[in-house]
Amino acid sequence: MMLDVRSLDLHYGAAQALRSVSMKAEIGKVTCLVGRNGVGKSSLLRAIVGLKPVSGGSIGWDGADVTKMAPADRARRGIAYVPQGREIFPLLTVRENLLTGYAPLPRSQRSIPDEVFELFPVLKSMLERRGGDLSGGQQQQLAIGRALVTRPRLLVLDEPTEGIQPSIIKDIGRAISYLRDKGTMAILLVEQYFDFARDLADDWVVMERGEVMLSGPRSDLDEQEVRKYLTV
Amino acid sequence: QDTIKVGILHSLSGTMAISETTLKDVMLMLIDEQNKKGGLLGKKLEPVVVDPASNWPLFAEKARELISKDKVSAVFGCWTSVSRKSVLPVFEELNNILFYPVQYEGEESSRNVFYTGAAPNQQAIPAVDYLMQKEKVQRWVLAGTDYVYPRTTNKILEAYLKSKGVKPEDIMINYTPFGHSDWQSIVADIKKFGSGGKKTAVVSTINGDANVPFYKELGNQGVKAEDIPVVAFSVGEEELAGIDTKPLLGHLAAWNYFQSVETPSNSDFIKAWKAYTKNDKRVTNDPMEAHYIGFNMWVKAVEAAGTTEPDKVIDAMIGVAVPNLTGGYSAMLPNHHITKPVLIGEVQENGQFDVVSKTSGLVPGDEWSDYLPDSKDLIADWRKPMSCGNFNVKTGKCGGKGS
Amino acid sequence: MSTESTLLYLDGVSVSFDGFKALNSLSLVMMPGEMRAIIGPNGAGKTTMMDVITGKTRPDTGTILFEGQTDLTRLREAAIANLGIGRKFQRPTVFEPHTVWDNLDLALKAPRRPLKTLTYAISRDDRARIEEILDVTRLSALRGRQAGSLSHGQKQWLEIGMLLAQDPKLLLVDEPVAGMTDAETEQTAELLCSIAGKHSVIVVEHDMSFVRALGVKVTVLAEGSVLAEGSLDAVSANQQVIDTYLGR
Amino acid sequence: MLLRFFLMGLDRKAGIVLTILAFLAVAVPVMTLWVPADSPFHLSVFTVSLLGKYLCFALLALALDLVWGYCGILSLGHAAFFTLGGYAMGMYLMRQIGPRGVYGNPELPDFMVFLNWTELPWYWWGFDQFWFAALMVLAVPGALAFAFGWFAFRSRVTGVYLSIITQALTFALLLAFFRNDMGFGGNNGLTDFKDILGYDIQADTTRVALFVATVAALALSYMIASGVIASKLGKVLVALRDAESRVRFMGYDTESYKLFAWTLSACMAGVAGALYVPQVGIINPSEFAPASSIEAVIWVAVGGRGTLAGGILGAVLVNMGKSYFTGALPELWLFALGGLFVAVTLFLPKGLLGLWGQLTAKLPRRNKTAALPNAQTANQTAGQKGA
Amino acid sequence: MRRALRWLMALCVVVATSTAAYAADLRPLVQALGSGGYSGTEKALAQLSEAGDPAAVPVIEALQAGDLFVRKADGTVVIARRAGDAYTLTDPLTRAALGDAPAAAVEKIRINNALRRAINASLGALTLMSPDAGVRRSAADAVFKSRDAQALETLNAAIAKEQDKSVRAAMEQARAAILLTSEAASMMTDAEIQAATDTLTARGDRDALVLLNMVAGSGASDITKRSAAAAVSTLEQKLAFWAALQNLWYGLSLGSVLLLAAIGLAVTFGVMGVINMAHGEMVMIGAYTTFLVQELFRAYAPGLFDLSILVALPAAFLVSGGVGIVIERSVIRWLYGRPLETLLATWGLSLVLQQAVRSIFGPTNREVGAPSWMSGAFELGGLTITYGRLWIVIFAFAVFAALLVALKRTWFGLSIRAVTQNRPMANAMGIRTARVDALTFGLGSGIAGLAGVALSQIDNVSPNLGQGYIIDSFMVVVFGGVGNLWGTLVGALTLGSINKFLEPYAGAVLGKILVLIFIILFIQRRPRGLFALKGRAVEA
Ligand SMILES: Nc1ncnc2c1ncn2[C@@H]1O[C@H](COP(=O)(O)OP(=O)(O)OP(=O)(O)O)[C@@H](O)[C@H]1O
Ligand SMILES: Nc1ncnc2c1ncn2[C@@H]1O[C@H](COP(=O)(O)OP(=O)(O)OP(=O)(O)O)[C@@H](O)[C@H]1O
Ligand SMILES: CC(C)C[C@H](N)C(=O)O
Ligand SMILES: [Mg+2]
Ligand SMILES: [Mg+2]
Repeated sequence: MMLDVRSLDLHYGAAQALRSVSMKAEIGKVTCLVGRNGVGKSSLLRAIVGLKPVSGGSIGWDGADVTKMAPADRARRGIAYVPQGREIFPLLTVRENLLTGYAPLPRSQRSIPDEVFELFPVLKSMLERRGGDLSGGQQQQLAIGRALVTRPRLLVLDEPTEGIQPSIIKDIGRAISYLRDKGTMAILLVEQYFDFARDLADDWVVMERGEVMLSGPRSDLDEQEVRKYLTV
Repeated sequence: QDTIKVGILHSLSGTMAISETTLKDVMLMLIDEQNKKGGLLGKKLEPVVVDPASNWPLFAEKARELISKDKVSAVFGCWTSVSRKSVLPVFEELNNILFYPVQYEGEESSRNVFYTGAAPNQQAIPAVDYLMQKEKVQRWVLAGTDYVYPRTTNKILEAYLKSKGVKPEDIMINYTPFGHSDWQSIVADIKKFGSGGKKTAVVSTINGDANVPFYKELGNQGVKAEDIPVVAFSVGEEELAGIDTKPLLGHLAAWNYFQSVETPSNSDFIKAWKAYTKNDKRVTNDPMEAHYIGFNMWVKAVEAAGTTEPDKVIDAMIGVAVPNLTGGYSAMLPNHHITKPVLIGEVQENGQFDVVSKTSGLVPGDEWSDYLPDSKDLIADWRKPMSCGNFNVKTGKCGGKGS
Repeated sequence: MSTESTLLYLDGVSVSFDGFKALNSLSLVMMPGEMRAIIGPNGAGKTTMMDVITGKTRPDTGTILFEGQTDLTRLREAAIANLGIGRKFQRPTVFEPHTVWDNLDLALKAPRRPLKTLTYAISRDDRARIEEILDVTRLSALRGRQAGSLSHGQKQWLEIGMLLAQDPKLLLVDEPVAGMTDAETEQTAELLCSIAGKHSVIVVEHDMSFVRALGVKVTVLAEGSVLAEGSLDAVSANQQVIDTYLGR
Repeated sequence: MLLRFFLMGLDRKAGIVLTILAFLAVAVPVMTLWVPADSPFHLSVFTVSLLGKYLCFALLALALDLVWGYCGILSLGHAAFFTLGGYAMGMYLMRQIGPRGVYGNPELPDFMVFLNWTELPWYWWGFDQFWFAALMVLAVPGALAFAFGWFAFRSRVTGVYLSIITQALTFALLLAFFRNDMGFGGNNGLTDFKDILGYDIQADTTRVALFVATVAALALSYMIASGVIASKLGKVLVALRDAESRVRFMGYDTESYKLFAWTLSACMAGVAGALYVPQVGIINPSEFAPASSIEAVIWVAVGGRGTLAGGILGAVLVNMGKSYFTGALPELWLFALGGLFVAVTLFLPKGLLGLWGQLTAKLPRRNKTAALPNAQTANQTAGQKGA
Repeated sequence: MRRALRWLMALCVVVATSTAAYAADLRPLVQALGSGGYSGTEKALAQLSEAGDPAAVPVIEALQAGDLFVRKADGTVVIARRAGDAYTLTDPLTRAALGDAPAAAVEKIRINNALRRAINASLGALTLMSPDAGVRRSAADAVFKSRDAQALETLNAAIAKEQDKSVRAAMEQARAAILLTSEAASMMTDAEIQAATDTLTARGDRDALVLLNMVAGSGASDITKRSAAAAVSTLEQKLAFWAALQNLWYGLSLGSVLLLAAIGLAVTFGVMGVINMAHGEMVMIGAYTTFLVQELFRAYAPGLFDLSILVALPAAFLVSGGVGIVIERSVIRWLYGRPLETLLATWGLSLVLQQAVRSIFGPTNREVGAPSWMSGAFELGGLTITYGRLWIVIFAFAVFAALLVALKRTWFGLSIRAVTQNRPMANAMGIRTARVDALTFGLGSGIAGLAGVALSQIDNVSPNLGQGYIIDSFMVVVFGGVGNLWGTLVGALTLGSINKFLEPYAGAVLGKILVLIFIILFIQRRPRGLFALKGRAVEA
């Protein structure tokens, strides 16, 4: 059971953003995807959740080929996405934003897991405020919370710590390891904040100019090697 | 050239399509019938249909197209006055013939236009006379759509009523926008005005789409014809076809033709029309008759002139008389208007009108109203040598009041 | 301290949204040439403070003076900007249909009135200035690219570049390094330090290493007012700051 | 300076447009007046008037594209400016009739006479002078646009709200001009014109001259518009189209920018209306109808929004189609036209000119951006939120 | 002179009572109805009612209903009822069957408005004694209207006998009306006049006011005049109050019409952001569906016609909604994120739909009938409320409430809002956006169809129907604030009321212009409509 991306190509118009990208993410592990600005990390994530059609290659998840599947159907197969730029529903209240996470769930499972409010107590106090009115960091917390409501088995996080206060970053870190340790989900994390990523990563994927330069478990990779791809 | 082309210039789309499409159909039918009779001057008639789409400048463009591109010999068309005004310069410039089949406000006479619809004196004034004499009406509501035809007609009527001794406070004038659909307060006002103790009637120059909601509201608020009769100048069989007429029993309309008139020629016409449209429910109305008359006049004039050349036909038109559908002969007058009987009808439950009054003779169309100060001295006479549309009898000159 | 010599003077500024106090009698003073870092929990009111200064949000109460005399609460956004207050938004906002170059060209300090821009022709100096900024922000290769097609981080850089081009007296920089790599973070810190002195800068950031690299006075906001002020080390030792912000 | 301004806007597209217009300005008079009527190259006066009308619409579309395509103001009331310009011209033409009206009143137009007006209302004063009327053609739409825009932009009315109040504006004018009391001929409008500047309005030469004037006006407007677009002001306009508040935070007073473009556009529309009236021979309130404004928007969309030339192309093609189909398929033409609109949106999202752009984008370009590495026109991601 | 009159009146009464004795001899009078054209009929009718014999009532009723004919063969007046191609004849007085006659053998006795009035008056006088209270009541009303002095005696007799309070009041009012207007007024004592005045004041409507005004201006004594004048002024005040309320009602009912027209647009445009120019055509389709449903009822179940509207509602919802879904799936769905292009495409669609309806149903108006429970009016205090409008108000509010619940309280509503706010993200959350989009557009269109059912009751059912409402609908939605249902509600009601408030002062045309100017100015004050959403959420 895992995410299996094979030689993915992706274009914006004539410009190629991904070139034959292959990578894996396993249940019970945090896979960390890093690279400089504009190397195609977000593009890869968008391709995985289905928001951007690919021009070549395949995406396998849970033993099935999801390359052509609509995002909603992927969500129903347990893929949840925390996008860069938060993308919360601005006019829905915080509660309603969380409720949208019910979409892929059968009726019986429709409840908000406790861990959401444990992790982000501020959300609880602002349930009736409109999502768009929240501060940047609060929105980021909401975006993560919303993804957790779907009880994902693949959690795709695009720079989740962006704009979040240090104490909560630590909480998020703890939460991610907790979720990993539950052993029910694969976590794919894009992160610029290297220290944060380093603490969590089980596997690394390093990208440059739309290509995967390095990948492998933490034990196999030298940290300096990875850092090399992040300096200017 | 082995056919004679006849232009048909009626809106088939847009707001006026609702009224004008029928006229296109009736023209096609008349041409068809004429062709069955062997055509004209030994040639077949060929209709050329265009759609000016209720867009007035497009009327002018299409008129030009019909005349200069399609080379038609005459055009039957227009409904609203503004469309006629729009094409008028084109017809004068290119010297062709237009037959205009709808009642209008008058104040116009062009050498190139033949007005087969009613002038105000062939509709409005007789209607008011009827109400005054038969219904003993003393108070008047003049309700109209806010534009030229109602305004002019009402101006004429106001002058006429005052000349008959009606006091200004017994006249209420009300204008509404095109397509007005909420008549609640106006109908209530009419009721109020009518409860003043004097017999009241409404003279309606409300036009187009606004009529149906108006009548529906009259029905709902229970304005009965026995109490406050409404006489309309633009509501005919076609318009009534869209309304449940039971509550409107007895309201009036003034026209020169009603479908219910029982004459042999009319029942033939109705039969032909129903057969032509393959629809037993289609009704006939006054502008259709106007086209019927106009077309027959044109045919006769062309036969007399022996050519379709406009100048000759225009000259030959004057004095031509053809039977109308209400049992008389209508004749083309020198002012390019025709003689018509004026009928007043009451709305029946079946959506038809019951004729309750008919002028004893035919009324000649008066292009320049006698009730407007600047036009009462004008006459039109297109016979040579006068050949003038606005001859001033006071100054004895052609060209209005000046020069 | 007289208000005259201050560059920015906020006193007792409060803003509330449907009863929720986003700023609660906030007071803050900036001297010309000063750089200040502002930190504080999510929702503390940092962005709102910038909104208030730039005229996006009108305060309910309080005074905001620029250069000791101009009352900012009465001015419209454009007028405030023309006084010399530039801003980088938390969410990068650039002119997507324009090229990177045009974005900078538009930001460049130059007359802002319509008739002036109608007849404007770019000068050699301006050209050089844009080149320089492209260099600094490492966008030279992307100058012809439509800004809309940049990645998130690239947009951040472009927006910083636009701020530089604008050459304001006071720069309000909201989370400049979000989404940047650590190396870039360092660079940004250097960049900001280099322009401080000539300019005044207010930086909002959650990245402590970045704040440390700036090495300036830090103001901690919490619940709409100042919680602590001082050097980074001093405020990080403050128990309240640790509890509400830094965490353990 | 003026020259530089015009030159600034001269790119390849402008070259093509201006060449075509110049060709029309020369060829059409020759083909109508001098080529014998039986030659296949002869153009009838009817066609000339028709073309003239299309070009008036093209000018309106150009004006609209300036505000819609470049500042994002979707005006659903541009026909108001067009019509006002038309009325100003119509009033001049009306006064030129003089005593030749049906009532022979040298002062009053006919419609005033039969409604018993006794003197010319003040707002008709001066319209017997061409220069005054010409001034009003610019001033009336311009002033209305300025006043309207001044309030609306200052109050930050944007998007659909702005669109709808422009529609309310034109609708209110429609109703007002319908009223006979307004003194503009009510529903029938102004018509039966005789001559313009002393020349018979129906004469072939006058018609051709009017056509040439229209071409000239269009060419001049095109040059002004593309000059504006190419200037830095134009860039500010485009920038504020999508991110107005950002532009404001940069110190640009966006209101005056919008006001400038808006008023300029209204004046262009007024000129278009003024040229339209003598060529079609009538001006009446139905031109104010909201549908006419929407139609103008549609020409721009069909041709390609934000391209200037697209508006011109769209206006000419759609109206040619309308002229043709209303004659050829009188009962079905709405299906054809409606279907065309749907098809254009579905298959040519950037309009007809966008199609051209799409084709040429594939080829290497030779203008200034081509020198830069990485230059490419980016397509928005299909899923991304649009403007 | 006066004395002579009184004498004459007395004589009349005598004659009236004495003729009753010769009731059996109505035949010649009935026979006379059939000759002499309108005036002949009128004369005969006058004599018939003068005879005062209730036996004439069925004859007169037949005349009113258009059932009275003349048999051409012998000139006999008969009642004829259509039976297939022929008529079944009966004797109007004896009710004896007279066999059948072909249509050509009989000729209808035609009536005009003058005759109709006379018929009402005489039926009123003749039925005052009817055993049915309802009939007596309308008889009293008819007499009140006709103020026929001849009825006075019967009226007196009827009042004396009358048990039913309200009927008696009506009769007394009728009597007062006759007394005050007839010549007799001058012979009445002040007390009598006062009593009559009081009766009328109690009636308290405009008719009473007119009568009282007559008294106040008449030659009666000063006291009566003064008391009448006082009554007039209290009545006028009362009426002014009711008139204001009435105006409010008009505003409300116009507002409801606007609300109905706009509410579907509040979904397709307000919520989904599609500039839906074909909205009006969805309304039109709803109206034509009503027409079709009614045609079916007319053809197959004319007896159940009153239910046709109830069947038309779901039908119109489904038809318009279905068309909406087809449009969404085939066109709109390609245009999300390009709202301006939806304008172009939907405009094209609206042209196509209009022309399609024109080709199928013809360009002319179609008749949509009102069920009996939607026609006519009733009085509520001094208000006249038409049933049609009342139902439309109720219906508009019901639709509004239902939609509000659907959008705010259901999962479907939440998905709609999520999808329209951020389509890709909603999709990534697992919401099937395509389905939601189609259903939402279908919902908006379906509601427009419902509006069409209601509008078919008050407006033209023609291909242009939709065009008439599209602009108003956009105004309402925008005025209220795009995306806010409450805004649409309040916006519609406000615009309706303002319109109706202005109409009496400015006239309908200027009123409408002023409303438009008001909208323009209002938007300056509130650039995002009445119920503007505020805060970052909107700007983001
Ligand atoms: N909508 C778009 N249109 C065109 N090009 C795009 C678009 N989005 C991204 N790109 C380009 O694709 C490349 C990869 O972008 P992507 O957003 O995947 O980068 P990233 O690795 O996530 O960067 P960052 O760390 O800055 O978020 C970049 O060069 C970017 O300019
Ligand atoms: N329009 C609004 N309506 C309601 N609450 C609002 C509104 N705007 C801001 N807020 C609230 O005001 C508070 C301050 O927001 P602000 O954006 O200033 O925080 P911040 O300090 O910038 O936080 P962050 O570090 O997360 O960006 C937040 O709690 C936010 O939810
Ligand atoms: C009364 C209408 C049916 C026609 C009239 N001639 C008009 O001006 O529109
Ligand atoms: Mg990214
Ligand atoms: Mg912030």
